[in-house]
Amino acid sequence: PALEKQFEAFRVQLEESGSLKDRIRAVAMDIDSAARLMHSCLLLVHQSRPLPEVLDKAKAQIGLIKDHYSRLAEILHECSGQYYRYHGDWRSETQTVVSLLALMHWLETGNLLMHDETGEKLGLNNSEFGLDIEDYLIGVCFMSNELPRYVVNQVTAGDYDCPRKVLKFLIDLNASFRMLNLRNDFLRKKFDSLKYDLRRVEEVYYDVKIRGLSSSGDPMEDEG
Amino acid sequence: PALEKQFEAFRVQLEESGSLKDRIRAVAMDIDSAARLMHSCLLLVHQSRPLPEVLDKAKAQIGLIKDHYSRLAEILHECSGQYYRYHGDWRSETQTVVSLLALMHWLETGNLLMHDETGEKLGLNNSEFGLDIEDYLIGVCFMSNELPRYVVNQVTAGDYDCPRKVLKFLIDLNASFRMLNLRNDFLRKKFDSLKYDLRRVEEVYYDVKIRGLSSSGDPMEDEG
Amino acid sequence: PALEKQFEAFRVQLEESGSLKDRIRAVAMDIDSAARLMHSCLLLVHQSRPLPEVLDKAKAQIGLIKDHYSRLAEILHECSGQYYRYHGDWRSETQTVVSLLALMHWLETGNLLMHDETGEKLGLNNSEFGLDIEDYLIGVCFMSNELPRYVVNQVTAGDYDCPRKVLKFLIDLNASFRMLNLRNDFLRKKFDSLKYDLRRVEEVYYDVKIRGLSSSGDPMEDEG
Amino acid sequence: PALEKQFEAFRVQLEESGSLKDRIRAVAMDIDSAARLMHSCLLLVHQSRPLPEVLDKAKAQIGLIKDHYSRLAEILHECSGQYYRYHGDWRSETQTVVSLLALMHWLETGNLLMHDETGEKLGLNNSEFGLDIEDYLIGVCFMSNELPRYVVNQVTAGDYDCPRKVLKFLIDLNASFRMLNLRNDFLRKKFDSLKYDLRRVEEVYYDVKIRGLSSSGDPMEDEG
Amino acid sequence: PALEKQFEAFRVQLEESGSLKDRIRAVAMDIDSAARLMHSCLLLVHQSRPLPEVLDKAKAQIGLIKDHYSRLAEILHECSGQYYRYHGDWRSETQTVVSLLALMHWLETGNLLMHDETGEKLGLNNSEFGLDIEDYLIGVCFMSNELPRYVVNQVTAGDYDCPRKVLKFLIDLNASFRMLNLRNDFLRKKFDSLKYDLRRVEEVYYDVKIRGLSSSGDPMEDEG
Amino acid sequence: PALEKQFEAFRVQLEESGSLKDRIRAVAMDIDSAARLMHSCLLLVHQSRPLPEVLDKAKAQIGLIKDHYSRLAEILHECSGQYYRYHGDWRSETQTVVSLLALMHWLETGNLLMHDETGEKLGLNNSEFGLDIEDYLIGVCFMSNELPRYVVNQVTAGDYDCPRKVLKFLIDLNASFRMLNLRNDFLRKKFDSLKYDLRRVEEVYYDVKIRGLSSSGDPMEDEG
Amino acid sequence: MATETETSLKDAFGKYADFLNNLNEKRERIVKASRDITINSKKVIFQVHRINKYNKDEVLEKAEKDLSAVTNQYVSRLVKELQGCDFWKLRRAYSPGVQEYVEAATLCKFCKSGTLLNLDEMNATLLPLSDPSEEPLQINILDYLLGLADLTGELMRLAIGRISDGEIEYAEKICKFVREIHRELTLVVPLMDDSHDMKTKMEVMLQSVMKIENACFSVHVRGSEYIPMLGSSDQSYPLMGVPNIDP
Amino acid sequence: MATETETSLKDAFGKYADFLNNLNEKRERIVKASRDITINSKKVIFQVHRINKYNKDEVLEKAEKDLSAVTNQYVSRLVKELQGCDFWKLRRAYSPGVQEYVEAATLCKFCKSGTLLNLDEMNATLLPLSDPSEEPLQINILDYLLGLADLTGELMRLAIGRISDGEIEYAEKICKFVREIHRELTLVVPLMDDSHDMKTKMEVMLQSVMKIENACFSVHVRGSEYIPMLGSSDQSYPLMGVPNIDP
Ligand SMILES: [Mn+2]
Ligand SMILES: [Mn+2]
Repeated sequence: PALEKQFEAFRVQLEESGSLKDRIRAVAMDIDSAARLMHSCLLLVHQSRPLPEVLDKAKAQIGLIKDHYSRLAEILHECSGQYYRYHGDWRSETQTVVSLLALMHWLETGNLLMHDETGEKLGLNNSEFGLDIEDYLIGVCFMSNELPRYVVNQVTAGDYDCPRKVLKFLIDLNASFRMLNLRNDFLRKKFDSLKYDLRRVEEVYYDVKIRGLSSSGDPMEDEG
Repeated sequence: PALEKQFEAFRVQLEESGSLKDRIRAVAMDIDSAARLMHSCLLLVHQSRPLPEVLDKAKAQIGLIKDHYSRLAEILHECSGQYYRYHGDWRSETQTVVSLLALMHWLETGNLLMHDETGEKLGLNNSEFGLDIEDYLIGVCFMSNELPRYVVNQVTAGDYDCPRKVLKFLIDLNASFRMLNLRNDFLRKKFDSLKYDLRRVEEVYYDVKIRGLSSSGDPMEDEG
Repeated sequence: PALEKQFEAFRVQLEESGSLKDRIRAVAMDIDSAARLMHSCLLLVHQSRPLPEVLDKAKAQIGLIKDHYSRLAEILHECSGQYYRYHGDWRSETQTVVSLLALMHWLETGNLLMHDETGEKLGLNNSEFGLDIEDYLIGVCFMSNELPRYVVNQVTAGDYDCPRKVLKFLIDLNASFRMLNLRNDFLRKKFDSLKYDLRRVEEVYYDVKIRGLSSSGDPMEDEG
Repeated sequence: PALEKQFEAFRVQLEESGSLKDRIRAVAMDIDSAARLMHSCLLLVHQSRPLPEVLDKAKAQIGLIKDHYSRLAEILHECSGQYYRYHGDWRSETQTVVSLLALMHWLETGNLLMHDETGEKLGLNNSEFGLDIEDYLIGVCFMSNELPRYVVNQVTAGDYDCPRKVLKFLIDLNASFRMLNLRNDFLRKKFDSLKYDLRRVEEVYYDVKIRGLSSSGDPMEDEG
Repeated sequence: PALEKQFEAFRVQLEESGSLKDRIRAVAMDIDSAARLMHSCLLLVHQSRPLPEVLDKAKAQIGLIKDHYSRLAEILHECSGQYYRYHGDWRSETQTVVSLLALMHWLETGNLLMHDETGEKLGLNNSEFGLDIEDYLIGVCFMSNELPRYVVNQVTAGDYDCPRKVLKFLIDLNASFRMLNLRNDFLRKKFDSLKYDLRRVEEVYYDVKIRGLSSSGDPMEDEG
Repeated sequence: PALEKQFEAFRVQLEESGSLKDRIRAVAMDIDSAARLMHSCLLLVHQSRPLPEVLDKAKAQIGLIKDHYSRLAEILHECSGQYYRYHGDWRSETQTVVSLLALMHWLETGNLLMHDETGEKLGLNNSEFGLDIEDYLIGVCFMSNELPRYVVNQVTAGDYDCPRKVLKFLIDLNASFRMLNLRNDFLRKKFDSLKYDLRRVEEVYYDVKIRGLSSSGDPMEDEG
Repeated sequence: MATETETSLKDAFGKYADFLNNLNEKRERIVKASRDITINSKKVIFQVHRINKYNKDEVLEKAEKDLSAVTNQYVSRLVKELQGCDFWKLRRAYSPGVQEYVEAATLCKFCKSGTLLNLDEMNATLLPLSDPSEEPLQINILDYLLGLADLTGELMRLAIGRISDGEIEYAEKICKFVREIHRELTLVVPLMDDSHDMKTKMEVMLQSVMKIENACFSVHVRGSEYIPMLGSSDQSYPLMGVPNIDP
Repeated sequence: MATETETSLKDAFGKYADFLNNLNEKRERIVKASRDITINSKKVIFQVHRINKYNKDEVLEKAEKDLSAVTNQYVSRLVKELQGCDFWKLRRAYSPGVQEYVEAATLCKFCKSGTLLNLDEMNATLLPLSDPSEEPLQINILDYLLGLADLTGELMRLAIGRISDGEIEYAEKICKFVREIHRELTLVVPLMDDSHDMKTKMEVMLQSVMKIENACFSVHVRGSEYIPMLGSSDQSYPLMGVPNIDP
């Protein structure tokens, strides 16, 4: 009886947390779908389609994704204090979304999308349901992985100034990451990949520069 | 500068959470040591040493372990709402502790140590820093894994009534677990192992019974 | 455009088959739940409850399960010829169901539930939506895995004739399985386990026999 | 020139250490061969051949192995202080040899072959070229892995007192290992295997005891 | 008792060697931190910052690192003859340090930092606690891995004479390594990577030369 | 006894084939050493040393290598029909030798060294102990891998006609390889790398051409 | 009655035994047919790679002839073996062959017309091989997509070869085509039944795409250098390699 | 002269192409033959497992008939394919089939006579399949030993079955035989060319040995309990299961 009562209570609680998990996974899969669509739009950037065309289609997904996150926030509101209990169920999707938003932002502005800006775009900026810093950083690394390919294709399309701009961006980003003492193994690995991206872009910049194709600005200085 | 400021902030936060993690791991290792000692004492039960001798030494560790948990609680108090962020860093130690306490309790009373009783013994019974249900359940399964060996050694030492008692306990426990709809894969696997324990104890009971060694009580009814 | 159109068509088809899969999984989980309930009832057989009590409750699930299979049949009717495309999504549940039905049938009649009888009970007997023979055979092996435990518990409860009956059944079953040529696959492994079940039941039969507890019939002949 | 001179010096040193390694590996392989022969003799113990017959053939190898170790010692004498530089090249062979010697000793005396006794048998007992403690301990665990099989086969051959003796030995050994705080992962794993050996022997002892086949001594007390 | 005494002795020894290992690891981590800082400074060389600026900051760490090594030497002094037992616990850090020192030296002098010079800088030049030759060689290879990137970035920044100088250095280094008959697999692999570095630098030199950007010196002869 | 006798015979046979293997490996290592020396000499070609100087030293090894192969042939003569049993023990060395001979031949004549010519140089041209065709083809690919580096260094040294000659050779070789139907194996991978070598040489040819540095011959026709 | 049960058991298991024997033997025959399809499809692929600037029509004609020989000799055997069968049950036995066949057929089609051979078109060519009274074997969407994923590796090899032959535009056409397939597949992969294989293939595919892109980049930057350096004695766009020299 | 080189290149690579094509096709045919040998050898093994206390001769006779059918129909095809070939070059293509064949043949022989079928004896049966003018295919020692390693798994199954049938002594005979093979193999394994496969097989083999030993142990301790408990109304040694009851 005491035993039975206890396990009856467990049954209820486990079922609750199980169905919560199901609902979270369902939203995470919606985020994943929207992110895939966004990614597939953004891939057109490698074919040197005009930026507005590329970005407009991708941007159309942002609103949707934000809605998904607000649904997620509601679900997690039910179990306050347990954000990190279920975090693993949507974190990889969030990392992907961060990487896509950061890429779009860079394409538009040439700057890094900041942590709070990202949170704002996704409605992840209040204290209860925020954007985990490691997820943000991993997303930024994912974004940098796309850049060497972008640079190569832009040069092929005749944009010789692109390597310099990307190089400047990656040097700054790399220096910033160096400030961190990374313990998270996954993040550390991703940062290693960022270093390779930098190296690859340096090589492309070299190829362009040595052939006198690049305007001769210094990547470390903003032309003004 | 904006970039630098952001990463400087990240640096601080990552270092904080890193050192928190270190402190948690240090406590977890203390818990582990105490649990090992406790386990060492309890193992004498398999050599049929008198219960009081076995239990008294083991009990001496409980207070120590409780102290460790209160240190853990203090650390986690610093970062409220992040219990589950660091949960993975001490959960396996907690499961071991649960299993040892439950074994001691069963040896003394023949009953299952309840979730709230366990929490109380460890000071894990307030809402902010409690004993996770799954950890408790896994601990109970670990405890059951010790019983077939116990039964075999007791019979060898001439205690022919032991199998009936253990069998009754495992039948009840098994029925209780059956009420749960387990989604957690690890827990499910552990429950499978509990079924094997039950089966082994049934066989020992059979061995004793068919040889007329057992007093003829029915394991499903308490002899009064 | 042609390319895009084709992939668009693929996406539609794959999404359809994905949702089909989801529906199939949902039914399979219903079957699983019902089978778990049935199993829970049948487990009482190990505690020597009277057969009618055990079986009546279990039988109540058969109708439900049959309904689930007819829903499954309808779903698969939509995509005729693709039975085996989705087979993996419900086959392990079907194997469990077969094992439970076969156990019930054996408890009632002492005979093996045949493939076509099983199909009939589940509404799996038409050519379009039938019971896969390998699933049936695996189910039968699973059923045999339950018998050593049953025999041990029956003897403990004082039913000394049980080992002889089970032994006869397993000897016949073993001889039948030996007619098959198997590959090195799951079924062969299960058949190996059947041989160990047979061995264990023989041991119990022997234990009972040497103590003069068994009525002295020959397991190879039904007493009339 | 400076560069060349330096690398010329390196070439000489690397070649020296390379040829040293080759010579060490050659001796290690000789040890391995002798150990294999010894092992294959000792395997006859499972067929319950008379001990003297089993042991005499095996013992014949000890002298040979000792000679190999003295050759090893000579080689390592050439590069004093570098024992541990090359230790990895013969340690697994040494562990095997320890396990075989310990098994032979136990078969003869029922006691554990001590670390210094082992060193003496192998000529590994001086301070410069000794027997590494971890190698000794791992060897002891390997030896224990052979015992469950031995016990089973001895009982089959009618020696019902064997399980009790082995059990006593393993209980003592297990208690001794518990005193150590093992950090070496490999050794820890091997100690886990020793625990399984103990458990298996307990089961065999149980099988014998419950059938009244064992003389009723207590494994924890030496019959006097 | 003999058993107990032996294992008690083991316990003490294992604990001693365990705590030694911990102390060594702690120093190794300090070396690692200092090396990271040094590396961070040196990386600015790729952005063509003035050499003195780059080197001065980096040099500041050398003293610190030397102190760490003297602490290490003290620890290892306690267990003479066991240098290679614990060598694995600090060797990868040492290789990194060698690579950084060698890079700094090359930037300043255009020459390879010799083995004894490196040992001197680190206080690793006495017979008891020296710099392992293989660690030195691996460190040199690591250093060469940095050079292709350096050359590319220097050319981009307009220093067209750099490839010739680096090429000369790598040709000599490569020829020196060729003298060795490498058996150590890791070192062999690293030497392969050195060959790739050489090849890449040849290509950059080619790029510069064919465009008439290089002063026409022969890489194999020192212009003087 | 029959069993023992058979296994005794096996042991003898396997020991024989083991020692055969050892002798083969010893010869293979001699071949490897000679090939390394040859390679070392040939590498000077990248530093634009005069051909006769480069080739004469390299050629000196051919006789030695041929002798090694005749020793190999003798060893394999002892176990006729088992060429391919031990083939794996010297094939990679043979591939290297083929690549070096082919490179020397090309440097001298501008033509591909044919399979039978290679066999002849090595004494591998009789039916019992021949040169495996796949080894030959792989060796040819290895040789082509050296050519881009050669071309780059030759141009750097002012030999502007080299790219045209190498290009012609690789175009023919590529066309020839395309006649083969390969499996997805090592050879196919190597052939893929040949295509990249061709591409790289084309680029250099182009670089030279657009600068008017090349005599304007068509790479597809030998100027005569 | 005892013997009755026994014989009924025996009868039943006799039937099961026959069933399993037949199934295994059929599976075995299908595996063999699949291996034949694989080896011969690979030959078609190698034939296509023999293309150069001047022999295109001739080489492709032979490739197509070889391909239809594969269809008529080996695929038809598979079709016959699977007549009216559940194609999904034995899919693992023939899937490798079919994938290689898809790879060969789509490669031929692309070289001929620059377009993707559709699954429907492929399946249409299989119809005549079947007995009209039975349900015809059709290549399923999964095997088709898996074959397509491998196709991109062959297209990468083709592109490298085309650049060597100076056919830059051809290489660029391949680049576009492969990029398009990669982009479309990224949306399709997560929907596939068992997407594990496909995920690793996607990574290889991205590598292939980037290899082509890098080759195009390389041609481009070299080509861009041409005009400023030399003026233009030669009016044509400076393609690489042999092309600007008549044979 | 240019064209001369070209044609000589073409001729040479034409020869290489033919060589590789022939080799691949032969390899393919051998793989198929090997698969046939495997599937049919497995059938022989299952036939042997149909043995019981009463049908021994009949079952083994059929097994041997089946085995010689495998030899004459399938192994002979392999032999023909490999006539005068270097048996080692294509070993990987036929090794699985030969191993399974060794497993089947040695199993039959053990059941018939309780002894190990020697490699020489096996190879003698292959001789008549060869054209006497060519070098005959002989099973190599490695494939034989690998097949033997698998044999112990089947013997373990056989032993469990024999105990169920009350044939304890038969089981003990198997136990001794398997132990002996295991012990001999421990000395042979380190000498084998590529002993990696064999090492994992050795672990499985030790498991099999111990399964048989445990079964024998179990029979023994139960049997030992018999006499003290009941006296002896039945004089025979109390074997397990059915045996002490006449059919
Ligand atoms: Mn392919
Ligand atoms: Mn087998």
